[in-house]
Amino acid sequence: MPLVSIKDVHKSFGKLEVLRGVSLDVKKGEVVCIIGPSGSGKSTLIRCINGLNDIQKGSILVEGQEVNDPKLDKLALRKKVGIVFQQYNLFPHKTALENVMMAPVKVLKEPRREVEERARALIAKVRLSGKEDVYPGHLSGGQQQRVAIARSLAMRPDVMLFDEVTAALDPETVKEVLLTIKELAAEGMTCILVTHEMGFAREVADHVYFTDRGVIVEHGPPEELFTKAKDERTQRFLSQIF
Amino acid sequence: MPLVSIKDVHKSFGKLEVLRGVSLDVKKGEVVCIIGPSGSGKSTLIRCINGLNDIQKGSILVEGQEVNDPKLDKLALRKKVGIVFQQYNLFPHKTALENVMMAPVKVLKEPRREVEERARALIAKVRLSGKEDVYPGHLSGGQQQRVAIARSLAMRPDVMLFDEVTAALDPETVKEVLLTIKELAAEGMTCILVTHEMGFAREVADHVYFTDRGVIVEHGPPEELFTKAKDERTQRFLSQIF
Amino acid sequence: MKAPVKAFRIDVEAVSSFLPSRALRGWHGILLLALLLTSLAIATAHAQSGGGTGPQSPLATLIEWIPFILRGFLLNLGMSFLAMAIATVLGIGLGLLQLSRTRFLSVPAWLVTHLFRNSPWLVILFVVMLLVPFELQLPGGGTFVMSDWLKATFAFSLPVMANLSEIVRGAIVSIPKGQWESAESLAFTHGQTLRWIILPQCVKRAIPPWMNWYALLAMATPMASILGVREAVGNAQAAMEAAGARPELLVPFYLFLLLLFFAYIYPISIWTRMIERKYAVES
Amino acid sequence: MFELIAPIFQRLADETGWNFIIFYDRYEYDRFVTGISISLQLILWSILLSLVIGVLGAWVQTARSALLRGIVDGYIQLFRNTPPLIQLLFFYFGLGAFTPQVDMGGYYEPMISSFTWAVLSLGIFGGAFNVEIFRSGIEAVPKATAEAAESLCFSSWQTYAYVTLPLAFRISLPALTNNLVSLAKTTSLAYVISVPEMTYTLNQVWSDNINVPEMMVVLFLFYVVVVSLIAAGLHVLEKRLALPGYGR
Amino acid sequence: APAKADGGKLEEILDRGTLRVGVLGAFKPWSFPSPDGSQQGIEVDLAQSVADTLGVKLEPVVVTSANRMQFLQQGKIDAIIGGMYDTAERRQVIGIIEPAYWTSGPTLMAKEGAVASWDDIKGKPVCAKQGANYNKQVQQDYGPRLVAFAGNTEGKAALRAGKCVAWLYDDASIMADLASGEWDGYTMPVSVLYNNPWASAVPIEELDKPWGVFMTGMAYKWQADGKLVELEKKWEVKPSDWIAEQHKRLEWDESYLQGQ
Ligand SMILES: Nc1ncnc2c1ncn2[C@@H]1O[C@H](COP(=O)(O)OP(=O)(O)OP(=O)(O)O)[C@@H](O)[C@H]1O
Ligand SMILES: Nc1ncnc2c1ncn2[C@@H]1O[C@H](COP(=O)(O)OP(=O)(O)OP(=O)(O)O)[C@@H](O)[C@H]1O
Ligand SMILES: [Mg+2]
Ligand SMILES: [Mg+2]
Repeated sequence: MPLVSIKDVHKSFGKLEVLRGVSLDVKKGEVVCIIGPSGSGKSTLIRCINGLNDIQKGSILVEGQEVNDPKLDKLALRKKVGIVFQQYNLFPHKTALENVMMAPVKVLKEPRREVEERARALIAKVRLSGKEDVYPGHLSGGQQQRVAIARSLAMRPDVMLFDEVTAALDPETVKEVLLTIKELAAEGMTCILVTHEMGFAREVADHVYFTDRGVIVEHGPPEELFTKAKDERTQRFLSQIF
Repeated sequence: MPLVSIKDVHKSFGKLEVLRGVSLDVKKGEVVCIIGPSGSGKSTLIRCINGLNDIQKGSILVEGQEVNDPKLDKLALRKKVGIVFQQYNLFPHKTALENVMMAPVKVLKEPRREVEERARALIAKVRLSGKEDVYPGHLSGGQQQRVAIARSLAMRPDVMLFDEVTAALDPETVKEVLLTIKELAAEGMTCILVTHEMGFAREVADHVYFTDRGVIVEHGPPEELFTKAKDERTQRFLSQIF
Repeated sequence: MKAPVKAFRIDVEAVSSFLPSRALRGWHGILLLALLLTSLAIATAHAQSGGGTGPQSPLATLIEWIPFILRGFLLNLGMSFLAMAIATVLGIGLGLLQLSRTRFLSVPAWLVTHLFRNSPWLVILFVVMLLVPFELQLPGGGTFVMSDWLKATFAFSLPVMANLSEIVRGAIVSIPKGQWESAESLAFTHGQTLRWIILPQCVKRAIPPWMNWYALLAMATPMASILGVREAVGNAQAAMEAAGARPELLVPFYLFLLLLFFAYIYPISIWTRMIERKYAVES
Repeated sequence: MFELIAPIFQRLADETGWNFIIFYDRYEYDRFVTGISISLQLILWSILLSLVIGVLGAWVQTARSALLRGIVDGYIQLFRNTPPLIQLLFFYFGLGAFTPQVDMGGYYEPMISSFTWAVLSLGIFGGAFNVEIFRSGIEAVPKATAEAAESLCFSSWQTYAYVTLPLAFRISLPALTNNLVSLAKTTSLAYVISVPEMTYTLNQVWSDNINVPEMMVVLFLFYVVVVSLIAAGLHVLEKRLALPGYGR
Repeated sequence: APAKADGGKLEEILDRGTLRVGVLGAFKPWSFPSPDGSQQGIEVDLAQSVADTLGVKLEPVVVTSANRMQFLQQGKIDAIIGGMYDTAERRQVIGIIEPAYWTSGPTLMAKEGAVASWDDIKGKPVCAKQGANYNKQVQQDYGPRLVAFAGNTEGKAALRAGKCVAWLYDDASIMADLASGEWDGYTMPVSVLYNNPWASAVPIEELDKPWGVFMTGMAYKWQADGKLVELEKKWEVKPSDWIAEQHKRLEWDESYLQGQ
């Protein structure tokens, strides 16, 4: 059974149809990249997976549970699915460590001591040891983004969603963040990534999906898609990128 | 007698010496361009000529009158010397026509009817007929700059100062403004221009001055200066520009 | 002229390096004005005592009654503290209700906020003083006696509550939407997000206007004297009556009251401005 | 008008006990109308005075003389940081005793009536806020715009009057709206020096006729309407004066 | 708390050991503050005499004309001795004690020669006290421009400053002012209108119970044994004919004892 299973999802904002029948499966431990032109609905799709947006038609199953079931316990879903946005949105009134600890302590009511230990380990893992007590305002964009990743991981999700997490960063710090994600993927975390970094997608992805105007135009393993794209739109998009 | 005669002018802002002995003469009907690297004191020099900045040493004569004489009637001086800035600084709460009419009506107390006639003629001259009742906020940069020129001309100055009037404009609109100035020069208006548009300087100037670090390094007719600069600094500056 | 970019940078630095000297100037101001006022009070008192036929100079009368007036001022302070506490609690609640997604709650909250924001304090004071009963029947069976000063306190808290409600609403709305979203994606409930993420961030923004409203509130408390509450102004007037209602008492007594309030409010204003600047520089 | 509404309110009073006496008793009606008119005049003149003070004060604050600026600063701090109620009492009773009066045989027709004192006191109080509002408006006007006027031979006063102030005024309008609305509300304090404005008048009515709740409703309505009108008027002005092409 | 059904107010006061009497705050010389903040004056002395008679402590509670009746109804105070007119409406809500202890009515205080009769104030500014129950009557009968202030102090200050031609207020208070020596050059040029007694009061349900009867006795004694005459002297109030007359009328003629 795939960990995430998306079937014929339709989603509109008012009259604007943003997703027009998207289907996609992600197995445990797999890393999936979604690429496509701006406005093609990538962010919307990813936000639907953890229930930030609701859908009009189709189904999204996470570990076999329907996300859009009104009876679903959203809390349980969000514990399973972590998400990191382009805008890192750290809580500016809390230190890096507190940002990471907050959800497990306040939401899951886990014991403080235990959470702190885990949080420190996570901060070390994103290579930010020493920055525990620094406020987000004093961290660089890349550092903030890595804290945001650690913050999501602290909930011990089964799958991580990344929405153009490096788009707002300067080239310098992009690398650090990508490295962190790469290690995560290597450790076996299931990841769904929206990204414009084609080189990175090629390197880490098990499977790449190309979306345009609300549908998945083409998908396949990275070498195949990047070098032997069949669809003309995919080819045009890729040629512009490189 | 030269219309504007500058002799050994020194000017400091606090400890910063910006002009360190500048001398320069402008005859009636002459068009003079001042070029030089950023921070070399071009704007400061031009502002000294119409008394917006005072000087510490030297003399500036306009039609034989010492600008820095404390007894001098600044109003009389400024009637003779018009200035147009890089930031066009139109009055945003007045229409184009009102901008042009304001100073003659309010300051010179000239009859409204007469001023309006002249103002309309000036607006036509800067090729903005039809825009009389438009507010600056609805004009393009180049159009605004031309209104600013008309506004200065409405005071019937003997000499016009232009301080990088095209620097804030997009290439599109630069041309229109330069054209206006060219026509003005052709009609015999005495002009002192600070500009980075070397082609333009070459075309309209009777004489070009190159300033660097508060002194005039070199000057002469444009063909001479632009093609056969003697000073090494001038050469370097010109080579960078083209 | 300075280049615009440079000018901007210089300004920001100037503000931050300016703070201590600004504060100093503030204290100078207090000293100067306090001196000015006392000397004025003394001068008028003296000038008039020369020709007066009264048994006691106005100044001596004032000094005799100062403890009485100060005791009244304690009530002003007490009322202002209590009213601010009430206003803060109610104001936060009302501000949150204004943002409630159910119109049943948000519309009345909006109405209450705007009614009390747009009515004069004095009118609100009259309404509460004359229409609220002297005794409140508590649900437990007991009664709670609303003395005049308590009612006045409650009356003063209402306009402040309404304004704080707007401040709270504004502060919450100004928090970027991303904060809500990331909290939501971390499984925070709406209430938890408000409590742990949003409100703490609002506090900083809301502190300067909150202090500002406290100052306005403290300056409104003398209105209670109109309805017989014996605070500083009421006591000063009673003292003048007791001292024979001599007209030469008016200037020194009222000057003293002005000075009294100034000495209390001005430092608060200065402090507020300092905090405001500090936050402006930080963000 | 009175003839028209009197029977309705008379019936209302007879049948429900809702005693809006100001609408059916001639004497009270006249009091009420006078109250409205005095209140509106008080608001109007206080606002005008506060605006004049604001403009002049802000201009002085751009002056070179440190003494002048210090005086204006002292004025602002003094009036912003003391209760307007005490200011009113001080002006009326304190200073009122020293101002010239015309002997009318036994009493003096004061040159400055309690109404005038209220206007003066409230105008000066509101002016202290306006100075600061206009000053920050002036600071927000680009220096270069004023400089352009200077280079067109405007004197410093002309620059202030024709360029800086009109622009500063527009920038200040939102803050000004707040302050003027709050000043209009503060005029109810003139009650304490017996200016027969709305609060005072209705207070007399309800003590004479024991109809507190009804008069309170009228009082509330009056201020809500006045305040909304002022705010709406200023919003229209704001729209009308909005600099074309410079979106906020 | 409401009085206990059995013993009534009097017992309650004795149990409590303190007597709470409502007095006005700034009404010289009847009740006004001393610099230490405590109340003093004629009415405070009267209240003290009640407390002394009961052997309890006096606790004067400052009330205003607007709230004194509610205070009494709610039991916040046991009695009012606070410059309160005896009127028919008031008798419906509180227990007015007979006999009254003072009498007064509205009159004018003005500069000598400024006003000769009530008709002279027509159209002229007259200072008054906000909430005085005769304001409207005077206004309608004599047509002055009333300028009403929240406090006596301000009203009288306005008169002094020449802001009005006269001060409309209770004659008892005006006489006290004139007697104080602070108002040289001022007089009380007109007669008193609508003369009215000032009465003390107890809760209406107590009027015929021990507490009301006791207060009636006190009120009788103040007149009969000369307490009020004595207080007039102590507080330098111009002796009132009414009090002298009442004293003469109620003083028990003990001459019959002499023959025994
Ligand atoms: N909350 C919303 N309300 C209305 N329209 C929305 C909303 N969110 C997104 N859209 C619209 O839906 C479309 C798809 O948006 P989406 O953000 O999913 O695109 P994207 O593929 O992530 O693009 P990008 O690469 O620019 O982030 C866009 O046209 C966008 O304007
Ligand atoms: N008002 C001022 N106060 C202090 N320093 C100033 C002021 N105006 C100009 N300067 C300084 O004087 C120097 C010369 O400035 P000026 O504006 O005359 O140069 P410029 O030749 O016009 O340069 P650009 O081509 O960049 O306009 C610069 O270093 C500038 O920072
Ligand atoms: Mg996106
Ligand atoms: Mg320049």
